[in-house]
Amino acid sequence: MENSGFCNDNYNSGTSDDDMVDISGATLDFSDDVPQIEGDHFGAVSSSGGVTNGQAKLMDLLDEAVPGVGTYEDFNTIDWVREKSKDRDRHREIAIKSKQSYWALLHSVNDAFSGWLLMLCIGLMSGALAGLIDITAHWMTDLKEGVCLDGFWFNHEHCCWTSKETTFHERDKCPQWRSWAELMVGVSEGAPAYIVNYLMYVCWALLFAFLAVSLVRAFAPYACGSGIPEIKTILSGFIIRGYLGKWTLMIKTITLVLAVSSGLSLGKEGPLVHVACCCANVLCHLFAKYRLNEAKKREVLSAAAAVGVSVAFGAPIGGVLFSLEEVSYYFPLKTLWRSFFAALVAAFTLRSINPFGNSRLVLFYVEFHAPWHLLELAPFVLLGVFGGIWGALFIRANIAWCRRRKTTRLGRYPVLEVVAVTLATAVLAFPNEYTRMSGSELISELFNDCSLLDSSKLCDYVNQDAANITKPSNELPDRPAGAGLHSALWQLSLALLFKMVLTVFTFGMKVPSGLFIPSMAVGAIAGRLLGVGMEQLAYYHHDWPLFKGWCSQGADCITPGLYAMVGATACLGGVTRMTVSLVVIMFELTGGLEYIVPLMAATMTSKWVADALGREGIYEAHIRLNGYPFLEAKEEFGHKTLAMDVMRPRAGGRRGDPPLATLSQEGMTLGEVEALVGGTKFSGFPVVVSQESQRLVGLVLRRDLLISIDNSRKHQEGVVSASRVVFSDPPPPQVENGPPDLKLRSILDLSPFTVTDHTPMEIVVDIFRKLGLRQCLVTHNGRLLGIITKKDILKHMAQMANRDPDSILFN
Amino acid sequence: MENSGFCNDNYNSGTSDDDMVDISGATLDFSDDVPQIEGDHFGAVSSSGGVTNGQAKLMDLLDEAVPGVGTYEDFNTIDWVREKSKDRDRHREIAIKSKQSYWALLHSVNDAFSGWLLMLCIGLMSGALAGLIDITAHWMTDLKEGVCLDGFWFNHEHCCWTSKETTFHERDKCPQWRSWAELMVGVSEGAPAYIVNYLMYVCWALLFAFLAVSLVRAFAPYACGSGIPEIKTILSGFIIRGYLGKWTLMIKTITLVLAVSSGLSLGKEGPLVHVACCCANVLCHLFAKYRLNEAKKREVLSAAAAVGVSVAFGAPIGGVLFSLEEVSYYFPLKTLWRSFFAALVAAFTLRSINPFGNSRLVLFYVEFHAPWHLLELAPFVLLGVFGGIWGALFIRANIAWCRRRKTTRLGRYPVLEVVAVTLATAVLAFPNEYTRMSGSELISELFNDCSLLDSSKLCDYVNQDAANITKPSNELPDRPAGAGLHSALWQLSLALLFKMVLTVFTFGMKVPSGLFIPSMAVGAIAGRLLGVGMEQLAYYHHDWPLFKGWCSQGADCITPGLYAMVGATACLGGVTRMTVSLVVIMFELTGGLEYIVPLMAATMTSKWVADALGREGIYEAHIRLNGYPFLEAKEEFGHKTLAMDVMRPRAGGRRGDPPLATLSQEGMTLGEVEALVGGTKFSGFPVVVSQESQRLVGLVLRRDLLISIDNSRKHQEGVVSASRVVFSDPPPPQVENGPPDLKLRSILDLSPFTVTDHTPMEIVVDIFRKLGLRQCLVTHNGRLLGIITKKDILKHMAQMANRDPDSILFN
Amino acid sequence: NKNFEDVRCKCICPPYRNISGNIYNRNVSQKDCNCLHIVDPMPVPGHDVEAYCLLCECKYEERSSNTIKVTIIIYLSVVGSLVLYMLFLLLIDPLIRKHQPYTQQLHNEEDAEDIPPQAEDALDRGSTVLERVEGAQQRWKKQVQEQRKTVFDRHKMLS
Amino acid sequence: NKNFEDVRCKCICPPYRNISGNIYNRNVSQKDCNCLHIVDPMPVPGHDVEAYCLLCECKYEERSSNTIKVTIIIYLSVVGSLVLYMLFLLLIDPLIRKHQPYTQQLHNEEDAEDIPPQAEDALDRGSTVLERVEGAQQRWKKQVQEQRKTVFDRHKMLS
Repeated sequence: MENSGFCNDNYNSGTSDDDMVDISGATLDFSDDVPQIEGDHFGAVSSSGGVTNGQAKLMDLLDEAVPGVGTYEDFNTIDWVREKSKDRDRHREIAIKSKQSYWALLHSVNDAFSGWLLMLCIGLMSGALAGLIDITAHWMTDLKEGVCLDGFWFNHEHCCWTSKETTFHERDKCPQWRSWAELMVGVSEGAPAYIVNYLMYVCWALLFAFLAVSLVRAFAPYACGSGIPEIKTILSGFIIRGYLGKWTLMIKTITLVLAVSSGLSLGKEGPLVHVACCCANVLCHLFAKYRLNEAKKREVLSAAAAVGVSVAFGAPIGGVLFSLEEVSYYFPLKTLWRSFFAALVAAFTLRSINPFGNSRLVLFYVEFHAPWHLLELAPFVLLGVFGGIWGALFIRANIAWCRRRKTTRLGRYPVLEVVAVTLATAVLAFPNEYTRMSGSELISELFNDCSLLDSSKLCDYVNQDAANITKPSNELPDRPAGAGLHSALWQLSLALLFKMVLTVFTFGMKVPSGLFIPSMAVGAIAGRLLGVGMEQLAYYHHDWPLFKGWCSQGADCITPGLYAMVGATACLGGVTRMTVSLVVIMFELTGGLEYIVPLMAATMTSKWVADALGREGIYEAHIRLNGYPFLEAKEEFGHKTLAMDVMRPRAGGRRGDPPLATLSQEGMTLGEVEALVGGTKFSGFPVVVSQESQRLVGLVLRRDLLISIDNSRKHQEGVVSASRVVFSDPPPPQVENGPPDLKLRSILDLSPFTVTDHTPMEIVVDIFRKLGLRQCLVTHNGRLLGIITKKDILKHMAQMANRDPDSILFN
Repeated sequence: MENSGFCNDNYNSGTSDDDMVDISGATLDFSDDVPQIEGDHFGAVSSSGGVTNGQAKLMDLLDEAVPGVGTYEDFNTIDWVREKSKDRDRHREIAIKSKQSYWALLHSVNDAFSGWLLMLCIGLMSGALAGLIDITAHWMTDLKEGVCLDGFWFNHEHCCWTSKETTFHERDKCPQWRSWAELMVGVSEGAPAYIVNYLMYVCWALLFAFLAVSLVRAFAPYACGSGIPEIKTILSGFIIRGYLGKWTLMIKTITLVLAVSSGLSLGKEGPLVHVACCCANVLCHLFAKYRLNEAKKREVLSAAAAVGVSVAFGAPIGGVLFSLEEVSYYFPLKTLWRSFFAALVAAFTLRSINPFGNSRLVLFYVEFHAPWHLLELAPFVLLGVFGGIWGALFIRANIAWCRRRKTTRLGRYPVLEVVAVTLATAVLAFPNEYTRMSGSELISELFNDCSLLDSSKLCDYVNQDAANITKPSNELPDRPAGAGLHSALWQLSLALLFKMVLTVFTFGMKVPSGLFIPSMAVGAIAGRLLGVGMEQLAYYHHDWPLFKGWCSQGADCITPGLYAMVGATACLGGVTRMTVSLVVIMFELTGGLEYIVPLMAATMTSKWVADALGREGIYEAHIRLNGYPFLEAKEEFGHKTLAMDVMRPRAGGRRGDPPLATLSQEGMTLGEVEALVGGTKFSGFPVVVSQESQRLVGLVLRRDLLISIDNSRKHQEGVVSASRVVFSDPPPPQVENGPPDLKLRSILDLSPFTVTDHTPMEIVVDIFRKLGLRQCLVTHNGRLLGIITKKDILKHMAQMANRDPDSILFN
Repeated sequence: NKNFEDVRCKCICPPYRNISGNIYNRNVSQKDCNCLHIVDPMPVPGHDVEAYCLLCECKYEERSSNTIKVTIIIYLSVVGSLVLYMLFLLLIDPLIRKHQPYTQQLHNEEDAEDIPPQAEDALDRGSTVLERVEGAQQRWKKQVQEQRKTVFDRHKMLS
Repeated sequence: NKNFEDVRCKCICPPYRNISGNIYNRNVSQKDCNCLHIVDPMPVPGHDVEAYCLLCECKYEERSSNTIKVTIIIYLSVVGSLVLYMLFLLLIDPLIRKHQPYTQQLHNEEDAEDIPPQAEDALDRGSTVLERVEGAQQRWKKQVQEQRKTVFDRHKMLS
């Protein structure tokens, strides 16, 4: 596999027996029905009974497909049409067989339900892993501050869970929990204690981050980053072997905990999607139906993406819509229903694990139901504008930084980079209470509506009216801010700056890193600041005509927590350009329809503003930065070019393109064919009636052709370079005394997609997107003119958008 | 337009100026930019300035498109690819112009936002209409029983709204409200009063039903039925002019109220979708962008379907998913976001109207949050089985009855049928309290969880433990049933039978009729019966091992209202085969995630059971009964036929098919072309290089060809039958002294879709579905062999499923 | 008056000890909508008030009686005028039309085909507003007839 | 012990008159989780109890300390063994491998191309389980190296 992943001309990749998942072990378990490439120099062969297997398959060489035909290389695009046809053939076969015996009937029922079973397994496994991540991340985050004497495995909250020593103002303080200063220098207050705690905090953070990046580097380099851009690309039909493998799953799970606990400005939501997809891919190996079909596997992966968001936010419906809107490429209705099922199973698994001890799936569940006034839409829209601007700027800055990492010397020191950023983060974060706590806790604190029961600094209002004791606690009137709140506002402003800057440098480092939590934190801080500002404005100026009528004195008219929520939504929307799914996720976090309108207003504004400043969301931008072959379904192709402008060779033979390499259906010798194939790098060759007429018969793929020729040369007697290669049906009569013909009709695709040279490119792009093609032939008046591949289209689109067409790396 | 709607060969339909909407008035308003067919015998011509318009357009006859080219006839299928290309051209033009002047820039901004504006209007209008329907239907339903003396416009509940005479046991009784017996014979109790009330009830029901069917028959026959099958077909690209017109809107709104109030076993949910789509279509006429493009219009209609469900159930997200899952054909992500917006606007409009006076959008909103136990999944699955069986049986019975109505003498007396069914319904319904009330009220009653505050018969339990006063009222333990509950159970069983039988005969009558409410009622009754049974079982046998541990004495372990909800979901799922959308709608009705698992279990079971008994949902079954050209996206095409088996003419010229009618690109005279076109009924003609080579150049549509020829004959000098018809580019030199050539390249579609004859039909079907094609050409080795139209595919599919292929009526 | 009728605070109190269930109904503002204000002749002695009130459920409700009134009246008038128009079309219109041969022809051409539609065009092109309306009406009638045939007679659709 | 530690009823009572806010925490069953049971030395006189209790919020919570313990211990042991394995691969493995020429070749062939993979096949086809595991491990190592080059060195992906 050395150095060959990016060009087309090696079909003997070492891992063709193991689609997308890493190899170790898999060959031992599943080798009996995985398509194997036989023969010695075809790379790795199944280790169990390779020889006898090969002998048996020799018999039906020309009846059954040659093994290896129909598989894909690493870093290539699958052919959706072919995969779906394959699956339908399988279905038909099972349906026919099921009428013959009870056993086959049982098999067909099992086959029909295996999809549901798989979904159940994915849900259970993802839910369990999410629970593990939540529990351990929580514990390790607290480990930076101290340790529990009752049992080192308890985090701060659980350490004081049964304690009777907690007080109203210091709810987490109990003698069982010891800070590092208490343990090491024996005091809990004062400068020495502070310094010891500070040092320990930084040391732990550095240790966690260093461990994370080392593990990623040593065992599964694919485990770094958020994973969503790559999963989008994979779902659109790309193959990245090992990206969703067992090792990636394990290392991503483990290092995600380390990365989150290290206090870096990153979240676990994006990586959870990757983890869920890894689970799905690993579990797919238990079911032949999904293991052997790349299209079916991608249906399952779409559902897994929904599962990931479902466990990340406790929002099954939002997860399904996220998968539909943001991640998936091919999302049939059957998948909708199944992914909903899987998302629910995962959510319930997680809830039964109950990682936060509050029967909720997320830390920042919102429980208030205060009404809002129509006039408040103005600040909400303002938050939307802020979110949009920040989102667009963040994307630009982050992409610029990532490009620098990709192209300059910076990229050579990934471990050093992580350690440096962690050091900066930890050193800056510790002094400020709101940056010291983890992102989810911060968001939870900001979303919280102040009731009388709260004692945090953000709820430090001056209680004037001490007599309103009969009212339920959630109907507190607006009150003036106290000293604690004032200092909290300062700290929050600093935290906002901190988060805004550091997230740019954090996202894209070589540790698992999600973007949702930092974006939401930025938005939530901004929103809370605005909310408190509005509240104080309304309190001190309740006689302004603006507030008159709905915000009289003593009324509870402004909920700062709601502003934080809206701000978080706006920023997340600005960065990811999610719309419906974002609103639905937030709706599920609150569980009431009353806040949908503010959330929607903010999301819409944020998307419009962000789109005006830069077309792409962060995931699309990263896809483009890496040059993945991804045909964006949302973007309209708006140029008036024709198929003849894009096809290769170009009409009229301009630009020094090599001529179109075609095979004749009869009359070429094996030597000629091999010379043609060897002399070019095309991944497919059209077969024509004759070189003069150029009337199209079909298409043969390079990989299939090479494998078949090799196979014949080895197993069919008398095949030499002078043998004729015959694609026609019925084959022409065998020449007497000549070497035997090589009949290759079986590998010929008789129904290649064709368009005429006058077809507008917008229609061609539409066909490629909707049908998931790899290539398309171009004809004029029935004559073959050229070929358009997905890469040609992407290059053309890049050219049209004045970008470098060579940024498209993969095929 | 007489008698010509179903064949292809009249292009001069009278209403081509007004897509899908009825004609009166529209021509007066919008005639300036609607594409008009000029010339005298091309049907209706715009009445405003027809002649000068025609003169002006004469100038650029061959540069611009001939008017009328590119429009569709009634009962035909649109070409999605062409429509979308048209829209992209429009976009490009606006984008180019917007760089030239401020006015054009403003125009382009307006164009971009017109979609959102349109959605806003649709939401407002649909919400308002839904409010009107709710209020009036509620009032007229109560009118059957009596009248309010305070103001005849109050219904029973609002009549007693401010009354202080209501008692705990008879909450709606107040002196202001008089039953007909009180008004007419002066007594409110006893046999005479009962008889008078009975008679008045029946009379009002008959009057309402008669009015409804008369109005439908007189003004808008398209307003009858549920409308969802037709809307599905329209959204898939079919054209039914007038189906979504102004008159249909008005009559459907009005008669829906009458039909619901008459007490027939029908609901308003399905028709509300139709009403919302009518609103959308009517409002589309205000925006040129949508008026002139059938594909764009269908995007808007998809959103409108979501709006309809949103106002029917107060479930915006569920509505969007309903549109996505059940109704829509082409649902891009942009539409997702817009339909969500429209659905929300509609829901908020309706809430601000507050038709039920409880700030909810539906009568049967669920407010309990009792937990359920895992063991209860068994009865829930049982309800799913019941729902599935009932759904499948209902579909069969209803389709059989509708087929009888369609084919036998029964169909000749639609008014009589409605009156007869109403008479039967009213006579049978009155004696039973649970059938006398409207469907929504019944469901609301059944969904209700009995608290101490309830006084209905269904909540007549024996209160043993009088001391538990400190507990909140929703934590009542299971109690033994009282006498009232026993009699209620009997009445409910009879009501179940009544609903099950009568709904079969009601759905499909010539009044607006929805199916959701009756199905839900059936399921809710069955569920409640099971729930009460379970509750009593658990009460009397709480020592069984089954109940031990979770249902000890004094615990509130079984909630009959939840069973009713699950039952309703199951039955609705069995009839419509909805899945995700159904669960989400129910989730939004309850607002908590805790019941999703029971609902999901029931829905899934119900769908599986129903699918095992009969493949199609009620809407698909009605589509097939009527032979609409609808290519189901959910159904997999599983047969192994090839394109050559379906194309016309069949390979080898079997079955007496006429030969393929092709035009040569040069060398045919106008007379020959006219003879060819006149002698066949095909709606398109392939153009080939020459009749010998049969190499494809393009495709010309019959309608375009006829309009262009006619146009040239009238406006181009010297065109006679001997003129050559030329499609090639550049055109051959004009023959000297001969009549001028007729150059028709502009109407030639240079990029027709082609497939090879060996393409499996499953791929062809996929292409048709995903790209929305009308026809596709079949080639073999570059030679044109035949043509496949959508109708051919539908006929082939019918044949494969052993159905009558001639049931496909339309093209 | 509007404010008086359109808000209410309704308290439902279930049976308690020997007191039967009761409903209390008053129109007060939302702020005052609680058991202590609404249940006026408190049926229990002072020390039991809290327990009794815990069981009661008070709901503040608003409605707009004007909306209801206007909606119902609009609806009734539309239905009324439609019924009148229907009767007019059914009974009186045919009598008038007898004297206008070309319209009559249009009206009866249901089963005839290939009639050159000049007559109709003449209607469309009418120069006065009245004639245009007349033309539009005729076209509409034809369309409804077409629909009626499709749905009611031929049963091609919606059956 | 498990039951004792894993349920609690926590009442948070806000400041009331001159009494400061307080937190009460007891492990009782869900049924008894209310203010009257939990707030044990009631800080207010009898007639104020109801009002005070209205302000308090009592929440019944469950956790599974065993789950937490097991999860953390599993996690730590996995991380520990991975770190050890990583150290082994980094420090000790190269020392051992020096004496095995063909593996060494595999290990160092990173930039060489077109090496016939017989050596690897020989590994795969090993007859004993140990050899097979060895072969699988070698393949996995190669794969990780490939990934590392793609991501860390060439920056083709995930940058």
